[in-house]
Amino acid sequence: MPHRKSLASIWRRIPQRYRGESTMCLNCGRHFFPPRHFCPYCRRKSKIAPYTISGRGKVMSYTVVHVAQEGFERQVPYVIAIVELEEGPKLTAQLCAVEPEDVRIGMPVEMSFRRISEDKDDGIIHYGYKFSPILSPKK
Amino acid sequence: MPHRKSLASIWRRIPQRYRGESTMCLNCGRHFFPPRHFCPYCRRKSKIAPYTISGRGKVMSYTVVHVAQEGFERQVPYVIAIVELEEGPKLTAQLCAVEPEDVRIGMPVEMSFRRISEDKDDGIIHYGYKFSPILSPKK
Amino acid sequence: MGNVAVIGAGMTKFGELWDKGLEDLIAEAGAKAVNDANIDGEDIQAIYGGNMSAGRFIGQEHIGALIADAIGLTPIPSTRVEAACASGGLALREAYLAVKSGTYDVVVAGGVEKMTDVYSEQVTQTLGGAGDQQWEVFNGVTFPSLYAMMARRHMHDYGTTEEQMAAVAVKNHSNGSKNPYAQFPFKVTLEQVMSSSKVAEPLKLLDCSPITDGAAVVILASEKFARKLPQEPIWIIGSAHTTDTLALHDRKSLTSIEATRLAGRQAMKQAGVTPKDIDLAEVHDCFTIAEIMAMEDLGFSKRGEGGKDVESGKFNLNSELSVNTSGGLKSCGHPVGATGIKQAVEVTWQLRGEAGKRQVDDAKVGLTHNVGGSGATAVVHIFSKEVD
Amino acid sequence: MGNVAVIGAGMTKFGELWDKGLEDLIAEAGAKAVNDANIDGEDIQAIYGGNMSAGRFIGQEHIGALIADAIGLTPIPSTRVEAACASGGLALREAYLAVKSGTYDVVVAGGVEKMTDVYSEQVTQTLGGAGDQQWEVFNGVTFPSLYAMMARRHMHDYGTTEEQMAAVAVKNHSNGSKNPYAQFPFKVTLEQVMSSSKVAEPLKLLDCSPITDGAAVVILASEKFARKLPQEPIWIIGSAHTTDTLALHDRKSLTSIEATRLAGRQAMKQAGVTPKDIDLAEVHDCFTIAEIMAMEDLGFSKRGEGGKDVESGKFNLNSELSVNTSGGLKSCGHPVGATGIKQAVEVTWQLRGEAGKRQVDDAKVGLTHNVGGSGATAVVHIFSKEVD
Ligand SMILES: [Zn+2]
Ligand SMILES: [Zn+2]
Repeated sequence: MPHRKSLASIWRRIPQRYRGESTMCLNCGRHFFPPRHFCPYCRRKSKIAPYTISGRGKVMSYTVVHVAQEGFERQVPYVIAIVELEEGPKLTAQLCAVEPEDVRIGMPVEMSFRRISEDKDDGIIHYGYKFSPILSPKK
Repeated sequence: MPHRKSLASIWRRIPQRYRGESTMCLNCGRHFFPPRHFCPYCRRKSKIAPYTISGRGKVMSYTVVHVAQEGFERQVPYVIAIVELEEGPKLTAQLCAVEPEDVRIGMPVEMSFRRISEDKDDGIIHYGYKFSPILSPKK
Repeated sequence: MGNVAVIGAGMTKFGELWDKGLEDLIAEAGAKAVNDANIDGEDIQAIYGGNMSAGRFIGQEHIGALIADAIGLTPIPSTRVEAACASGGLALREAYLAVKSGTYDVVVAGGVEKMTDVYSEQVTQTLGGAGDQQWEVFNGVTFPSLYAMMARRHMHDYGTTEEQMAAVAVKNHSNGSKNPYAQFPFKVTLEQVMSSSKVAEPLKLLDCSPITDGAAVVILASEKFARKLPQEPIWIIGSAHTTDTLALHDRKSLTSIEATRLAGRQAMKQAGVTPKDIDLAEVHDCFTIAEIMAMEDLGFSKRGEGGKDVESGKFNLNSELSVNTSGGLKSCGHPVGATGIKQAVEVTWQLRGEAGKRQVDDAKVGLTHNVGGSGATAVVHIFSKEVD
Repeated sequence: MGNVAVIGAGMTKFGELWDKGLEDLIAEAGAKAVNDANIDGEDIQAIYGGNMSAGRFIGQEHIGALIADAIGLTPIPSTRVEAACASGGLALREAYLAVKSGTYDVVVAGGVEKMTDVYSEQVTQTLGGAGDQQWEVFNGVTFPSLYAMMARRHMHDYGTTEEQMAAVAVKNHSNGSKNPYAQFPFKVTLEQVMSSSKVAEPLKLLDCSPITDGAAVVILASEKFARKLPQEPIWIIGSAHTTDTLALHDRKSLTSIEATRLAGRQAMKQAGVTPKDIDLAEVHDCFTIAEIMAMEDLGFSKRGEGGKDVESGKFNLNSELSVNTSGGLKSCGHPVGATGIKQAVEVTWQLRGEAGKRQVDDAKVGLTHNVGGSGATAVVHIFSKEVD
């Protein structure tokens, strides 16, 4: 990595990356991930409440990455996807436990907590969320 | 170093750093180090010619550095000075072969070719100019 | 507010310029533009310089002062602006506003990027800074992977094909082969693009713009000043700058860049033109899919038909609309902070009739379109030979 | 061109804010300023954001879009400007010009820097990017060493003493001890400064400004818009931005910052004031010697007498001129891109009479002075309670 990160920058996002902690606006019902502390639609009228995302969603688009950035070289080829959560927010993450050729737009997926990457210089391991296919969707 | 430098960026400045190659404006007589390819005072009327600086000058100001940047940690305390060359251009470099407490503003110095610093990551050694006192000035 | 003219233009050759540093590049482009404008240094009142990431590429910030120093124009105000890959377009926009509003009469708009002083994996890392570091890049996103996801969704929704994307590269290399300033001035075939190595599926190496060093400068002036010069001015008749969320996933659509749509609409409204009035367009083809989306977002193609249109030859040189006559980012090269200014240089040359073998016949109105990141910034300008 | 008002101001506490990222900082300062201005988000037409080096501090570029996104103001134009440590002042200047010229009615000027996500040796390296990477930093120059050489020459030419420099730190910490937003809100003694560890002789640790996270925002508006709001506006009556060579050694003088001299003169001329008319000044004390030179370059002290004047108490709170009532960069902290805006926030609060225990009595006219690097950029603004 071109800049070595202090532990603070990692620790700061633990509630979101490890536990999916988020917020919602009680005025308009919008959910925010990462959390916002005010609603840009409601501003002064915002009533922000904490919310933990369900972690279930579906794939909006995806790609198979062959040329990785530093820290991800050993993982290629890997799948990156944009996932729309049930609650509305969208996010970008790796898909795991699935073969690249089996990924489809619209595929239902769920969040899990994984190792993301490893810094070259000082060996810090970064953790966060990835998504994997929901094998037997609840009926 | 936060960014590893390619050899090109080092090689590009060899004529200046190793040999003091410079330019002057034949229209107004100004010398430029590092070299300029046009004279900002004469512009269209510039007549730029190559010039190799003599390397002799005097100390305009100096400091003793105790907190170094990466690559220079082993050298502290070291002296940095601004030197005005005989030809007019001024430049900034380390002073060597002198005790910090013996440096004076106005002191005559001359340029020499030295090791400047060492990159941590890949061990590239950077060379360039430093200045040392002229012990017996020519009469 | 008065009219704004381009009175001078200049650029370096684009490429891996090992023997030139950032200050050499901008000094060369600046001197060319000042000479081209037939003015003196003393006429210039301010500088706006676009640069994305000299801090990471060469360890240097304070780029406004560096440019003023390199061109020998201190002590005038010199402002570096940054909007990732749209930094050059943004410098043009700020310089335009400064003249348009009457603040200054003559302003330099420059762009420069020195990318090849670091290794290519560091370039990849640095370009990631155009996206969202915490919520995209942290999770393994590379810059191509963002456009790859737009491409995949475009294919899914509209039936766009990899061959249609490849057709963008073929066209732009064909144009670039006629541009002596281009980094890769040679043609490529559809087969070469299709069989190039995978970067982020469906994007392949020849779908992607290269790593480039380069600088470009245009000089803008008020109508009063421009009319005093011997050369014919080129006029900026429309200008717009818009933003969107930093992260692609937060946008309304994955198949359209909303910032482009808005900026294009605003600039055309100001200029009083419609897409049909435009003779040539330099658009932001950082990836081939980006040009296809740009055609749709700017109104040159119907929604979903950008791929078909490029494949049909509609955007070839001297067909319905000449797109990326310079070779685009793809063949001419993409020194990120310089690209938006290079687009303006190309359009200026085209409207003056100075574009040599790639000249668009009877070119009267041109458009430039510069995008930052995956679409969080868009800057659109419209140029004309005539002005009211 | 019309008058320009400050209608809102807000800032975060300055310090090592481990629990806040760059976007959290600017969102917090932005929300405070918007609320303070009694306006809605929809009133805002453009953003100018100052940031020196997020690329190197947090791996993030595209800061204009990031700010628009964080404050929830997309799709309006948002422009990041950079001029090293003067990035904030430059954002204020560009926002001022945008309103002054009639381009926009309401514009956000923000500044932000997140410096503590990397280790301190990397901060040192990154701040070197404000100087000349190839001809200063390559040879072992650190940022303090440049000001140290100015100090040494000032001592040589004018007899300035280390105690006089230390007096700047003592004064600014005394002011900062009354500022709840300050990073180091406590007093220091002359002995503490004099005996602190050597950084670059003659500068010691307590001659230097600290490493800081923080953000500050002011909202500017046209007179027409400002007059509709319930609060009294504060007026910007002078603004100037100048450049000089990137490298210190290329300047005319080592004991004066020519860019400050020019910018001060231009801003005062525009405002129709002289140094005697100014009640308080927030000046760029990145190092104690910098404040001494600023006093001379801005005309508050005679050439060479800045050190004596500060020692005599002339610049203490509520003496002849109150200098750095916020605590300055020294005690309030120096998140580089935010500093120039923080200065404007402090002057706004002072002129409104909202500065609490550090209030300057009957403050009518205030000045801000922001320097980039060792003096390659200077930005000066003059604020007033009254306007013609
Ligand atoms: Zn809401
Ligand atoms: Zn000359």
